[in-house]
Amino acid sequence: MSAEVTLATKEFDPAELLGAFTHGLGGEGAVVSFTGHARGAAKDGAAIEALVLESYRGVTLASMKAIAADAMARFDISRCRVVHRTGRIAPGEAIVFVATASAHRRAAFEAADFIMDRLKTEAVFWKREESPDRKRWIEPTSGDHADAQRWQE
Amino acid sequence: MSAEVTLATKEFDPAELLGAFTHGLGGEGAVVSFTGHARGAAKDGAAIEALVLESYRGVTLASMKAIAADAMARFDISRCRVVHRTGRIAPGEAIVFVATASAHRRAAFEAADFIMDRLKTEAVFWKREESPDRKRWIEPTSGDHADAQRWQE
Amino acid sequence: MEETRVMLEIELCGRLADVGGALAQIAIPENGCSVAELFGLIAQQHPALAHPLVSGRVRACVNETIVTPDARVMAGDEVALFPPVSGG
Amino acid sequence: MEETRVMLEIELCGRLADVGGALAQIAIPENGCSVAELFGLIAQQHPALAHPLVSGRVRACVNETIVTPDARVMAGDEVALFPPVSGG
Repeated sequence: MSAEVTLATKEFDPAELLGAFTHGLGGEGAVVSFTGHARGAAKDGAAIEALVLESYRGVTLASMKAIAADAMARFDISRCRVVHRTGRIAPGEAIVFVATASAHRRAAFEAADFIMDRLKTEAVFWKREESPDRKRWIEPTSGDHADAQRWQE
Repeated sequence: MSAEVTLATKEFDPAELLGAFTHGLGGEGAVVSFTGHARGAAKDGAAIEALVLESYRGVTLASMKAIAADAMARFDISRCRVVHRTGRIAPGEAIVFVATASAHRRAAFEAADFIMDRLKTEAVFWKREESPDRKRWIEPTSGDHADAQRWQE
Repeated sequence: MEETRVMLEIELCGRLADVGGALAQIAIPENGCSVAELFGLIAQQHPALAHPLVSGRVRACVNETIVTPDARVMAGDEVALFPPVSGG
Repeated sequence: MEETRVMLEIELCGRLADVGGALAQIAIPENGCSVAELFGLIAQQHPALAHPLVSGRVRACVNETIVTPDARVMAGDEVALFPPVSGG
């Protein structure tokens, strides 16, 4: 039973993280991963030069760890891995990586899904899309809140 | 829009597959992967020497392709990758790998989940656990059927 | 007068091979028969396979297509019997 | 007689920094005040921040803990204002 959580200040490779996670398995049959990548275009189609994520001291990492611990307590998973970038992220680069392992595929899927919903709405980050002519702060959408709400039942 | 489906006769590396899938992205923000690994112990705790998967000529690959095509039609995903082993699989080795990419994380999660549920109940494989003193055929569980049933609505 | 029969080779997949071997030779009418009739002939000629065949869970695959019980099979067709499948 | 005031430095996170700069200096009572009172003082002393603060969506973080409006802050505390967060 282990959760490993990292706040990454540099680009990371999701494939490498999945490889390390898989290497550390102890016989679990099911592994789910999610990777979120920075987009090159805003919702209105405008080009994005970079996604900038701000974090706050120890509070950001603590918020990520709390979400991972909740997932471990709530779902029948034996391990999870959470990596989240902070700083300036170029289009295509990974922003977030989540992996979960379980004897049961449903638990692995649900836990990864849950962790992402919670990260979107509760992890202590502030993000903005930057293009040469504008900066736009991004807050969770109503869809993000609805997704997170699914786990309240 | 593309689905790539492979019936693998040798061990494959899920991390490498995720790397290749990620490399081929065209700006999608969300990537979900699922890997199923062969277990070293049966449900009753008995050691398993190997999981043996039988397939049948072109029908097995066709069944995998049909499932991937259904997922592409049903969910808002832009690509998916499905790799499934056939033959003799040692404990820990990957049996199946599924990856999906979408602009929306919910679609990526649901499509991967759907593909796995369908593979479990509809892909043309027959599998048995082998240990030194017994062979045991594995059929979908009632849980597997219930999981697949979720998508009928 | 008895109808002329021809031999059809049937591949038995998965657990069916444990019961009947990997291949079964079945005598069928020269002009072919339906899959439902074939199942009856298999049960007669290979009684060990009767039980799985009456379960309703075995499907026939003819020339690489899974078919319904009313599909026809002829000598020369590539026929296989599929017990319940399970991937992943 | 006016109560003695001390300066508290407040970090403004996310979009709040666009409005009020990365750091705001706020005069607070020498014996401290509640977070709710602090919000009122910020709105007085930095009117540009009044609007986001009355939205009810800004939280205070004191010494690396997100706190409720009744928590107390003193000079020397490490205080930050968090607008709605969004990871992933």
